[in-house]
Amino acid sequence: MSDERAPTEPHDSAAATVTASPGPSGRAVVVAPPWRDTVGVASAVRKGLASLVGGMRVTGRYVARPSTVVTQHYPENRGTLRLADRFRGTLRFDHDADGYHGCTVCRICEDQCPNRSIVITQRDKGALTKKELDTFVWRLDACTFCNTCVMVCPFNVLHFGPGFESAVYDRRLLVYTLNGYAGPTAALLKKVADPQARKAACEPRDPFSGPTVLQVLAKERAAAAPASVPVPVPVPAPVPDPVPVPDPVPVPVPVPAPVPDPAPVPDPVPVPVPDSVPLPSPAPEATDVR
Amino acid sequence: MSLEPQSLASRTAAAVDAEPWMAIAFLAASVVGVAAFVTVLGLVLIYAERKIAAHFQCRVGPYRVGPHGTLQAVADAIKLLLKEDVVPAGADRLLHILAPVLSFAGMVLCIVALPLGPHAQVVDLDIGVLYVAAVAGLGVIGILLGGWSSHNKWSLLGAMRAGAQIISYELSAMLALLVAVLFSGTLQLSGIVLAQQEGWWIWRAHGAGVVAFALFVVAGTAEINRTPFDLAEGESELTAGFHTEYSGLRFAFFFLAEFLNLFVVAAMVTTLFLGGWMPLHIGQWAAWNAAMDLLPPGLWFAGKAAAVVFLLMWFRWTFPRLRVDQLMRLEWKVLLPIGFANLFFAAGLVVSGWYFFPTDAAPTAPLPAPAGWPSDGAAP
Amino acid sequence: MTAPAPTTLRARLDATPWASPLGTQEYFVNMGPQHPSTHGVLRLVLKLDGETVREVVPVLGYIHRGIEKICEHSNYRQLVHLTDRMDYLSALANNWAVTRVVEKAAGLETNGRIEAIRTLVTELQRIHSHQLWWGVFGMDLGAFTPFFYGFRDREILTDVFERTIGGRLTLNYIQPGGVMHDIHPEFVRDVKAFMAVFRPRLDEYEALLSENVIVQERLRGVGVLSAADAVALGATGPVLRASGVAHDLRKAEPYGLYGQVQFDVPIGSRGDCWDRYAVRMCEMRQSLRIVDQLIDHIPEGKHFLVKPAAKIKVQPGVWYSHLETARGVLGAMLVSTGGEAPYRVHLRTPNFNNLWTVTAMAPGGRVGDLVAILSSLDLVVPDIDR
Amino acid sequence: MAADLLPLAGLALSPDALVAAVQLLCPAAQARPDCDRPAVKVTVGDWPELAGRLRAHADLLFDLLETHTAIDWPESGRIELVYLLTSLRRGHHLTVFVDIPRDDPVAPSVCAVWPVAQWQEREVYDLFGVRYADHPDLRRLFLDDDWQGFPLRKDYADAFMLDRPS
Repeated sequence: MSDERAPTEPHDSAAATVTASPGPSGRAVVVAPPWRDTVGVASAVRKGLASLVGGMRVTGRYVARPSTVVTQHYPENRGTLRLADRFRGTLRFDHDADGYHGCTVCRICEDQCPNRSIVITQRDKGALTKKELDTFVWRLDACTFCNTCVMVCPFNVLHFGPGFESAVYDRRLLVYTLNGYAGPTAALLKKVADPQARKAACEPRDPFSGPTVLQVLAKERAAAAPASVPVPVPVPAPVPDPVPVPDPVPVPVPVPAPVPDPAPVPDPVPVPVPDSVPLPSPAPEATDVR
Repeated sequence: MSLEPQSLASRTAAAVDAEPWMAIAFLAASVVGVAAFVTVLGLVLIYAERKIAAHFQCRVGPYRVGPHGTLQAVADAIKLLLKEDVVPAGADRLLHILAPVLSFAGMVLCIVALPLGPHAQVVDLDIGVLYVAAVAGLGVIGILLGGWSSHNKWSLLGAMRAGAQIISYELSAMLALLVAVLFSGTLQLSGIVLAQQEGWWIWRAHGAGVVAFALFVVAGTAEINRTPFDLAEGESELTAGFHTEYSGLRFAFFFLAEFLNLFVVAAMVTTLFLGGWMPLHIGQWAAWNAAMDLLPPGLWFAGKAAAVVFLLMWFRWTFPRLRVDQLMRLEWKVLLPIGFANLFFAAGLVVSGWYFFPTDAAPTAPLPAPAGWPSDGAAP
Repeated sequence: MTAPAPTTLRARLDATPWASPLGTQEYFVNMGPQHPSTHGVLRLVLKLDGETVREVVPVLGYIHRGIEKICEHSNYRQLVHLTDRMDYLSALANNWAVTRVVEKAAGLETNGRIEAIRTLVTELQRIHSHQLWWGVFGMDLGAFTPFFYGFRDREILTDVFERTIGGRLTLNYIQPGGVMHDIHPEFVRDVKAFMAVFRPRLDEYEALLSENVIVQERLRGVGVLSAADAVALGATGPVLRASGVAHDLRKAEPYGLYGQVQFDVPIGSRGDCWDRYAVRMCEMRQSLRIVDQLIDHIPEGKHFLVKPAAKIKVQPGVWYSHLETARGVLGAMLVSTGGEAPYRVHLRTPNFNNLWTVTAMAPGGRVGDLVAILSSLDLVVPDIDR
Repeated sequence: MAADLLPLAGLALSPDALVAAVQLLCPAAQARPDCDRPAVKVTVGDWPELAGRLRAHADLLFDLLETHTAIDWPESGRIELVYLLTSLRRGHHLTVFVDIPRDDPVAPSVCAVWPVAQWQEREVYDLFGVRYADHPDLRRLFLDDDWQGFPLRKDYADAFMLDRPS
């Protein structure tokens, strides 16, 4: 390793001749070990074979000891899977124990998001404030998990959670509304003494209730389902096959009023989504959250 | 227990003489038997390779299909059967289809001549060694044709590499093989096994056997295109070499042929140098030999072949591959001279009888002339 | 001054002279964009004479995303996460390079703790990157097993990153004004555990690959790059050092805490593939040495000195800052006309410049040599294309 | 030559001295104080000769063309070429700016001085449309040969380019 050997001349002969002071680190340059030079055929063969055996000893040691196997049996090991607490899996929009959030619609996260994965809509003239959160839409399909939104949020509303199994069969299902209700922040709501007034100030939101085509579709499906009449979906793109009425799954899951709801975070993943939602072919604006 | 070998062919010969239709029955039985043997062996070898490779690399390998993934190879086979079979545009269709068949046929033809046990040999040819060496060469034609007909430059490069490599290393393999033939005094594979009744050639011959064994292992590895001699398919260089353009069933044929060739090489090494199905006999130590005979010969053969297969896998999962010119240099400048020197040394040993436990019987006794041939000195 | 009419790839290939000494026919082969040893979507058009490489024409752009253009539409904080996607094996060094130039331009301060954390994680990622290179190098030479060993040991470090940073590959950790998270409470323990595991593993690496006679035969004298050529072709990092030029920005212009730690700069003596291999193997040990010196002496302090939501503004001007990633000199040039977004960002990436040495090294060698040369350059294609 | 680290200590010129040295070689060179590192602006006519002398002069020894790029200034109708030079042996840096007109961007190639410029200039051609005289192989580098327009120009637009989503 410490083979003292002068390096080749620097790249041309005009090199200066002043030597550097060694500096605080003593010898600053170490020459990488040259290849093993062997003299003579016998020595070359002997050393060559020894090197081959040396390599086989390394691999042989592992094959002889099954305990060295590092394979993890995912997904069977889901129960024991330990993810780092800072792991950036899915974005979470925090709700407190009463189910209230702290978002004041300052829009810093939306502004700082490098590729606009966050889209916030606000309700002007809410019950208690001039402006309050309507939907907080997070586009997992566009997110680069850079954590900037979490970093810049002045109210610590956003966090990354460990859920990483976000695969779905339709990328439009990767657009989530993260807030559990549209309405004012926890601080404002707690000033209201009357539970009924609090309830009135809030309107439930669910993961797929954002301003996406899914919302439109879900509502229309829900409307169409009792009548069991296929309603043409107002999408200009040609519909390849008549839309059969599927299980009305993207129907907004009825979220109870936030006040008594102990489930704080509407985790987007567990919402049952069918494997293939036979949505009509997407219109150009279908994937556009704007 | 009688160890006198008797091939299936010779045992049925009598029956065929009596009842001509027995010939057809024998043929059918052989075909079915060999096909079943080849398929099962292929699956076992593929599973073993994947599992052993995995454990060399701190993995578990196939684990999902069947307990510990035992049915993975079957699943893969079904997958390959169901896959679309693509013949690239511009390819020579006939040759493209023929190539994997040739490769596979060469391997099967080898297997029928191998003595897997005293009574487990389909055909026991007088010139078995020569025959195996010859039909093993058929595989290279398949590889060359496959690479040539694919209309792909990477395939062609791989095929050309394979052609040069296999033909070169055939020489060393032959020289190593001749050592065993010299000691045994016969080209008959069953005869070579019988000649090792006093001990295996690898340790009976003052190092000549060890050198020949090593030579044959190296040359055999090269002939079946396994790392460190996998230049023909060298993934990082030629994407997949000669079988780049193969898919589905035809790829499966190449794949199966590759793994069964592994078995053929292991079986030949076993037969020639490790005593074949012969238990570990040492000279005339009757008690020892009797103890060794307790294990059935088939098990001895399987164990030895498995050990050689494991060795070859160990090579594969440890070593990087050589460069194409280094490969040629290794053969022509290193292995070939060593092979020749070893052959002459072995010849000297045989002539002077200086190996351990020489017997009068095997090496020097002239073979009985085949029936119908004129005996010495007598004019026909 | 007359400017030539720009040509096309087709014209370039047609213009190449055909001259085989044996009178045999030379031919073109496309190596890539999908090829196992171009590690991504690099395309090399090879002119081959049998197995011998006569000419290499790299064709780029298969993963060109216009990062520099995107930067013009981003604010200074948003620049950083784009750099994760260039040389994704040195994401932290990339973050740091851009962060440094932004900090310089905006006049942001850091403290000892921030610098220590940055130095530590970047040095760990140098090991992380070299581990992957080592495994891939073995695989390119035809040995599969090193690939798994490299990844197995890399996984330990990836977990260390995951705990502190939250990401595993694209990290976006080093930010203007600090680092995104303070180190995890278990960071020091984890790193020490890693080093205890990895030191013997490094010896195992040597036994498995470095000492192997086949590896040495494959690498010695292959792809020789003279020091003069290396500099002329813009090579930096281990490629340059293997040619005998002891240039390492960690020493030449110490940044972070590199001025306060002891380490050696390994250089090669011949400039062949073996030297490039050996230099990286030595660098891993030197990086361990650096980590060893720093891990117990992380100063106390805050890990982030600006308000996270504060807008970063830069006065008009031009700034440039560079540092040493695992592959060479990464420079970031920032042109500002004032305001919150850069007017122009240019990223001088090591792989883009290192790539061209292959056009000088490969001709005359075999296809197998070309694979060894490519692997010894340790290219990351998104860093070439940006 | 001792096995010591480049750059050799004490050989680097101070920024002021460096700019002064360049101005000795090329009197028309103007210092650029808005750069954080020593920088000069030269005319396109002076540049090829100056490049050779920067590379060869024993006190300067700019052996590495660290990078070359351009800046588009549509308001003033010019493209500013940027050459970032490094001397590995002396350990100093110099940034050279060269203005060329935006409507007919032709510049001399410095491939002969720093071979790596061949590809860096191709990149600038690809993204800014600067044509280099005497370049041996002027082609697009990243984009297709038949691509229309030069994306890093400020006024570039095409049907595929999305504005920053808003």
